[in-house]
Amino acid sequence: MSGRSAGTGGSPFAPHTADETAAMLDALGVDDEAELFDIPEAVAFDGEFGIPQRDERTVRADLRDTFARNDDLTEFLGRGHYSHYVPAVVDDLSSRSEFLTSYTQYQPEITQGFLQALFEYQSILVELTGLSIANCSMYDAAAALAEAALLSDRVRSTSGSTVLVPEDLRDGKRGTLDNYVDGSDLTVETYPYADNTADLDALADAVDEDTTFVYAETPTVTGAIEPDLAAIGDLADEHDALFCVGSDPVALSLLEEPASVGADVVVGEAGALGLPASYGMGLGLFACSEEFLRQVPGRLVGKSEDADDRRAFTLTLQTREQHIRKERATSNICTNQAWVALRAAMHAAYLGPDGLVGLAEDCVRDAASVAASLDALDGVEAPLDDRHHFREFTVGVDDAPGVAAGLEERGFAVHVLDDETLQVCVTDLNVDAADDLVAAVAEVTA
Amino acid sequence: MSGRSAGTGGSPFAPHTADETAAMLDALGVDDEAELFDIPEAVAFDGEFGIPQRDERTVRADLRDTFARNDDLTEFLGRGHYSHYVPAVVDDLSSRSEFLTSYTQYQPEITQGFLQALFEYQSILVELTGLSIANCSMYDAAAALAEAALLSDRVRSTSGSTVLVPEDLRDGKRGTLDNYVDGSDLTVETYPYADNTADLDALADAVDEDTTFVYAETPTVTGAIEPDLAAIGDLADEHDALFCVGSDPVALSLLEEPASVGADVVVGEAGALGLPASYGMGLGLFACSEEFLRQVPGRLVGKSEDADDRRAFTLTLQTREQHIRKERATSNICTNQAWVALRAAMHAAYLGPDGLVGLAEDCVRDAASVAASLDALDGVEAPLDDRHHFREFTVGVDDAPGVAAGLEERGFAVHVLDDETLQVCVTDLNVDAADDLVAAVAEVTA
Amino acid sequence: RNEPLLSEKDSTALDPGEGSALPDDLTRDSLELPGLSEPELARHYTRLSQMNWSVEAGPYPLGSCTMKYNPSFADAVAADPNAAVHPDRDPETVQGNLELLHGLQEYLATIGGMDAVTLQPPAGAAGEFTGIAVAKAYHEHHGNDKSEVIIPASAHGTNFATAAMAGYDVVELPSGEDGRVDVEALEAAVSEDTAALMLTNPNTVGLFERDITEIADMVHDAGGLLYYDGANLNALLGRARPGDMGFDIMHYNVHKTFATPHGGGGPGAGPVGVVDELAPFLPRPRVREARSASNGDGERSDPSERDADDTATAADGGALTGHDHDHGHTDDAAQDDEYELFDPEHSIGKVHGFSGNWLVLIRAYAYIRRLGDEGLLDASAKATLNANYLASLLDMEVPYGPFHHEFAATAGDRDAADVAKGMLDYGVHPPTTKWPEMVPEAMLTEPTEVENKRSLEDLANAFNEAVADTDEELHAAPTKTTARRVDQTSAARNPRLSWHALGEAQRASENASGE
Amino acid sequence: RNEPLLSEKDSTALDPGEGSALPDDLTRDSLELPGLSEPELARHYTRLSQMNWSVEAGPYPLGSCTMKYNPSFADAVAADPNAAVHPDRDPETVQGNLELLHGLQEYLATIGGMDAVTLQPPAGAAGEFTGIAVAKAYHEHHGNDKSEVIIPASAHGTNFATAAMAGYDVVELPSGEDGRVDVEALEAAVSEDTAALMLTNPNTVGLFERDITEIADMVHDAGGLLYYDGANLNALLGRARPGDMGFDIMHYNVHKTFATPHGGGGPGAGPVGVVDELAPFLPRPRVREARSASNGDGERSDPSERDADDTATAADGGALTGHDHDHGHTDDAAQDDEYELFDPEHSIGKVHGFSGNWLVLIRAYAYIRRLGDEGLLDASAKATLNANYLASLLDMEVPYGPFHHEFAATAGDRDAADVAKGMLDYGVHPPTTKWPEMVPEAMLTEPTEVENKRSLEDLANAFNEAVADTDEELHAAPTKTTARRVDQTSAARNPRLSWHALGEAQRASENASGE
Repeated sequence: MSGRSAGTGGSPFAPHTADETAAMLDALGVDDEAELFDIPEAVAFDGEFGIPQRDERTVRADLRDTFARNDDLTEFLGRGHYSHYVPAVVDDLSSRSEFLTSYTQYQPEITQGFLQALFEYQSILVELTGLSIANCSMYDAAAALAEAALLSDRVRSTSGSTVLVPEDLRDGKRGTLDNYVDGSDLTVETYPYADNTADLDALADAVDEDTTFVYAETPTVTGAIEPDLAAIGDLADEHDALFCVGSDPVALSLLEEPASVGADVVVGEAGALGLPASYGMGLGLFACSEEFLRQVPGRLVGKSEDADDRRAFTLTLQTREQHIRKERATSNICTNQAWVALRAAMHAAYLGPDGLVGLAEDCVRDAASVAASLDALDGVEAPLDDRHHFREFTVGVDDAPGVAAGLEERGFAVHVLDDETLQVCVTDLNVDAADDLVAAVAEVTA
Repeated sequence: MSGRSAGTGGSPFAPHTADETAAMLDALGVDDEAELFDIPEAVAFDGEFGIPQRDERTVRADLRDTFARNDDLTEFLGRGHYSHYVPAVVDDLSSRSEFLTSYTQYQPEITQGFLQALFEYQSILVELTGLSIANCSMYDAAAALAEAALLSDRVRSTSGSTVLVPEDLRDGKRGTLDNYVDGSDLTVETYPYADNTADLDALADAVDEDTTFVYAETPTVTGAIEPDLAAIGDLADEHDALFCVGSDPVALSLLEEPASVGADVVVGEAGALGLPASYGMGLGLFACSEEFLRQVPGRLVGKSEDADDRRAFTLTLQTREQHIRKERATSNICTNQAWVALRAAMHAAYLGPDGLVGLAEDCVRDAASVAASLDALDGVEAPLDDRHHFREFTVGVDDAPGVAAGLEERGFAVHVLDDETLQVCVTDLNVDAADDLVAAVAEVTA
Repeated sequence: RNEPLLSEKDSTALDPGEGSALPDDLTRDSLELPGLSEPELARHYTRLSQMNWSVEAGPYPLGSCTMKYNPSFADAVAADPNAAVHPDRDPETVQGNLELLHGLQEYLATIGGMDAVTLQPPAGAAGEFTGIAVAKAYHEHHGNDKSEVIIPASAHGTNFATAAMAGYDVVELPSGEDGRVDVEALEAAVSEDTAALMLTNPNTVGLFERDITEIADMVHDAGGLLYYDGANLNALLGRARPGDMGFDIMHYNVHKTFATPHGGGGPGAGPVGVVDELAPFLPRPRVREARSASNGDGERSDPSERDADDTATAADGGALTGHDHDHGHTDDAAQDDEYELFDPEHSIGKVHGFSGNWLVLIRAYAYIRRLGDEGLLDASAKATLNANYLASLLDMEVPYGPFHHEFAATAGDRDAADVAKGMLDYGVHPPTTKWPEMVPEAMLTEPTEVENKRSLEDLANAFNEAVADTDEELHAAPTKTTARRVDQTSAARNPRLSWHALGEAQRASENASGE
Repeated sequence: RNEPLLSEKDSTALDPGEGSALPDDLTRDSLELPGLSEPELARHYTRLSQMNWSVEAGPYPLGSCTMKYNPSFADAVAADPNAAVHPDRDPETVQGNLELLHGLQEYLATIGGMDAVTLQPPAGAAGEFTGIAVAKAYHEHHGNDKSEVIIPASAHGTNFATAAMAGYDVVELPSGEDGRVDVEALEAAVSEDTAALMLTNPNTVGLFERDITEIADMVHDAGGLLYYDGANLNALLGRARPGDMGFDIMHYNVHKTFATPHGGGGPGAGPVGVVDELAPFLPRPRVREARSASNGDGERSDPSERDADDTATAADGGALTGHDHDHGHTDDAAQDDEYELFDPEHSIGKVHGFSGNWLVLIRAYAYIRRLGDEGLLDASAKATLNANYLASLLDMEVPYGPFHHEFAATAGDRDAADVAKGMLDYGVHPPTTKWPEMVPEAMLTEPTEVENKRSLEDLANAFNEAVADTDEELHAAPTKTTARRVDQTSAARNPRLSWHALGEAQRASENASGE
């Protein structure tokens, strides 16, 4: 097909007509584009990838078929990746090409919109955490935790090098943390859980002068709300270790403000807002107290003024970043999750404080109610601890893999933790099916 | 829920906080909004509609369930409502709120974007029809035909009042035409088809001094390409009747230009571009020759200049329209199908002339090829005429309703015209399933 | 900077007949059109969009146009691929569509106080035409010889054009001094020739027609019908119903009342509701619960079967009085209710080639389900509150009241159209100007319920600043818009309606200067 | 007009603990946040969007950033509700996801000439980190004592930061006079301590490293690995593959090469490809065809089972030479192929909490399928043609060549950053400025393949006009943008990083002046 329009052959996204290409080649004095390449013959590729060109209709149809291979299960899954209903307006607004197809805001004069949106995102996290600084995002909760540990390495006031994390830390977080600290002097150690939250006595034994960083989550990976976060903070503080709290913005809207229990850093999964189930894609929340300002990893948007003395926003403190400071940067991060942060801020603003707290309250009440219904079944115990829960909780059964398989047949997905333990996560998106889940569990365990 | 955010109670789209409402009521000196209403008690409504408020998640889930009640059939349906693949970029761009949520362009200074897009739409239709004027849209092909007939009433040079249309005109068009002309002096009469196109001899007999308007379609409702459109034009011309051709922009890109065969008006379904299957929603194409400029129904966008002498567009010749001319207007139309016209123009520009002609050519070749495959089956004849076809054609079988029912069971939808006739429409969207259709027909008719 | 025309970005000419499977005499010889690559297309329309006002840009207080916010979720619902079906599908295979259409018929009937609704008219004006055609068919069916439709002078232009299109003579009714229907003038106008009176209520300056019962009796007594123009229904949601006021026919403007997007001029939808007596005349087909479902006999009714519901009460052609049509409305269709299409007995036939603007109807249905009783009632509350609050902030006279969702301020000794241009520079869309004519230099203003207090204050500021500008300033306005004042006279005097009409030389030079 | 902050539009304070099901000591006492209605939200973000440049606004020629057009259909594909699944789903129930991931692993391996690919790294820099961590694990596994990573001075900052983060000392390599790697300097830098050399090719001024084979040998001979930074892969698509040049590890920037949207700073994806010898060290899990499918025995392999494909060739820790990894690539998965997750034998573990940025990976896969061989080859052709054509139009010196998809012009005696600000007033986005430092006042320019001839000419005009402006004019620029020159110094000196930091008084006054 000639002309600029989408046809076959060549890139459909290169707009050149044959005439234009010819004129450009002519201006450059070459016969074809290949002449412009300076690739030694020895390393030139003369094979083929064997990938046929397809029109967009075919690609869409093919991928629709591909995704249709996924079984249609109602998911009661959480453990760090949460789905709340995301209003359609968030999809619409965030999909505007001005947001979706823009680059990092290196020219603030023509990117005020995104800069302001990120400034607002930071502000929402400042309010939720009680800390005075939040960056514009890390990749996910795992990266945020790992970067927080590295921060403690840069700012530590102790001579120690131990990072203390819960033994029940989700594997993806622990694995990422291990990799991130591998190049530093830090070593990762764990403290035990009791009743699905920190074993305070054991933690007290574990924290010592070698400890530079103590990490606690609330809710924990099994949804238990840490009953005495302040006590953990105190332990860290007594040993001059940084206290880092892991949470998410929905939980933070209801649970005690981390700053008020002594948190120096808050990390977590901010994709609980704005992001639907997306196979683990996340949004790393990272907030810390002002004293670490020049050691923060990632991007920061600050308020400034333009030449007309009007309010304007800009990326700031870039001397922390790799493109300026290279090997002395506070992180190697460049592209982060800006667009997901935009969506999270939109979702938060849509809900407002009432909506956020209401959603959080539902996470408490619905989890309790579904746990009670399961607990009422013969041979089922839920939850398996004495904690308050947020969204999710553990469930004891005789044959957890067998029950999960039975549930799968009936259209439900739950977590299997071990041979006798399941985990169930309840949100606004699956709560309407909770009765059906309970009935299915009853059937499978009968 | 308090605040502005979306909660329950009240309109979720009225942003007032309770405080703001109170302040506004206070400023007006009333206690509540009800006091502002001046509705006599006798006609006040104090009942309830009984419609519960639902959150958007629930509405979406409910309607997903509702639409899931539709059977998933591969449609080989046409007869005036055609589906071609609409590229995703058309959805994205046309959904931009600046287009979708704007009003008619009564303030051209802040609506240049839509005005230019409509000017471009008009221009594309001018090129496709060969006529010099195209309006910004009518509701659909039926309304466009009916308005064309009324145009003939306003501009006719004969003393007659007969509108001549094919006997095989699709019911929706004929019914709409009948209603539109009911308030005029016009009467609708038909001329017969032979071999699924105009019976020229019979038409010659039918056209007389009473004829003010002759309408011919190509392709016809059964997909046959009218073999001698010029002869019909000549017949109309000989009796000073307006010659109106019905078609669509895909067909027009390949078939002879209506202007070149004497068409005074072209109408049709422009939603063949830009609009997916939408249960009959359409886009009325309306083009005519310059002499009828001041009698055109609907909106026209013209080029002008602004105060800085720069090119600018504006709605023009509004004195034809109802909001100025009231009962002497050229039509009562106000809101038309502007956004659909925008989409059609986008689709046309995406395809370009090559793409359009290629698509049209496929409509000819695919129809012929599928017809041949069907014709090769025992007890099946296709097409039932000697014409060239565009997209669709008739199919003769022993028991058409029975065959259609058998196809429905196998996941296909076709038209049933009468006890022995089916109609099948092939486009880029279903052509990949055509072999399966043929196999299913073979099975059902075996 | 102007955005070049598509034709200035690319123009490719070819011979479509070349290599065609069709014989030469069936194909055209040439086609010259632009074809853009996707990146170019994206930029073209993104830039055009940036030169366009919208509800999401700011206030859009066009009186009588009800430019509400269009919720995103309704767009998402309408995009459901399962809803994208062909109109000729066997009704048994599109029960989802029929369930929705039936539900919307019921909602609209209940909200309007009507007995039966058609969803086929593709816009408000098409709804008017349908309604008047139904009235005409009714009169003809009953042998009533009617030739006139009475319309208040302040009515929408579509009313006049519709009546004329249906073949009626228009009798224009002057407004009373209070801005409402002058009952004495109406008495003089009503006669045996009166087929219908077309009214909107609240009227186009926002006033409720207090004498509506008397008006209805007067028209009915003369054997005429009362037609309600739904343009201002947003003001009455949940508070009064046209059916209860004596109206026999009404259309609904779904974009005005049920927040479907206006799309820069459509697609709209103009469903029409009627009282029982008129139901047999509605366009075909309509949707009803399948007789098999209610009869339990497992047999579907033949579509041509007489529909008792819709015809039983159409007993005679006499005066229509004493409507009582409070529905026992059931909100939720049972999942297994079945629906069928049927043709009303004396149907006027078709007013659209198929079933109207489906994608618009979906959104209206979704909106009504979202709001429910509470939301609908609050919409009229806040629409009226907003109009009154805004008016209270204006340094302009509002001659008529008490008004509801809209009001007509007068620009006094200023030209209303000029004031509107001045307002453009304050970052708002101006109101409807110079209409209705009963208010000199009218600025007909309808903020709708979607503006908040601050936004109304900003809007009031724009009014007050603009109306205080000098004539010179107003003539020079706008200066901050994409285009400055556009010359409408030259556009009409020398119509250039396609890029073909611009001429090569002109195109080239303008393109150069435009960049 | 500034758009007010969310917090200036609404601020609602409440006590979340009130009425909570949780005991008081677990809940916070106060929360103060904005809550906007949907219409307000829509306007807020619509207006913010209007203050933002994007690929659909115009040229975005940021050198080394490859801001291509992002096709709409890929967004539509990623929005498929069936793809919206939780990462902890039983792999047998998400075969669609696994099929896509497997297919993308294969595509990327083929395009890069690599043997195995992980899709887990959530951005390019994370890919670098993953790649260097894999190299480190490889060296440690083989008892190689390595402490240094060599990086050209002109490399991306992420290379340096990544090497440091992995615990390596950075050895910076000065550029040769011709702008390429100075082979003698490299020879001096390479030692037994060399863990890896990180290179991009074409380099950051668009030059192909002609001595790449010699360079690779040199590093391999010292027992080091060759790391390829995929930032400039768009220039080589279909023409040369890092694997064929001797690279052992590479990352792919999917937004740069495969047109996934950058989103104003992410989400990205940084898949990493490696040669066979390094495959056992890749992050866990990866995707492979299920052993049951290939073995035909109906049994799924245990994920912990040794993966012969990925470990068999990792025979020793010696020099890596003579790669030969042209795949017999099969493009289409059979519909019933089954896939499973597995953990590479010596996996470094995790670099993301789950499986990376899924919604981004979908788009990359869709893009590659759309373009195919032909499209990919044409992308590099037109990207290089565009860069060369644009450079030919500039009144500026381009010190190094022949360049491919990007070039570094010098602003000469002008400040490159000021010239960039001047360009803003011509309605284009400026190039990357003042980098790489080997070019004085560098303007690193990469138009990509999506600009057409006219757009390049407009862009050249903006360059030429801006560079010809006086210093005074440039200092005053920009004047036509949403914000004029933004004071970066004051932002950094007095950091105000949230609305809490603005102070009530300041907020109020600025809001007032902002409107």
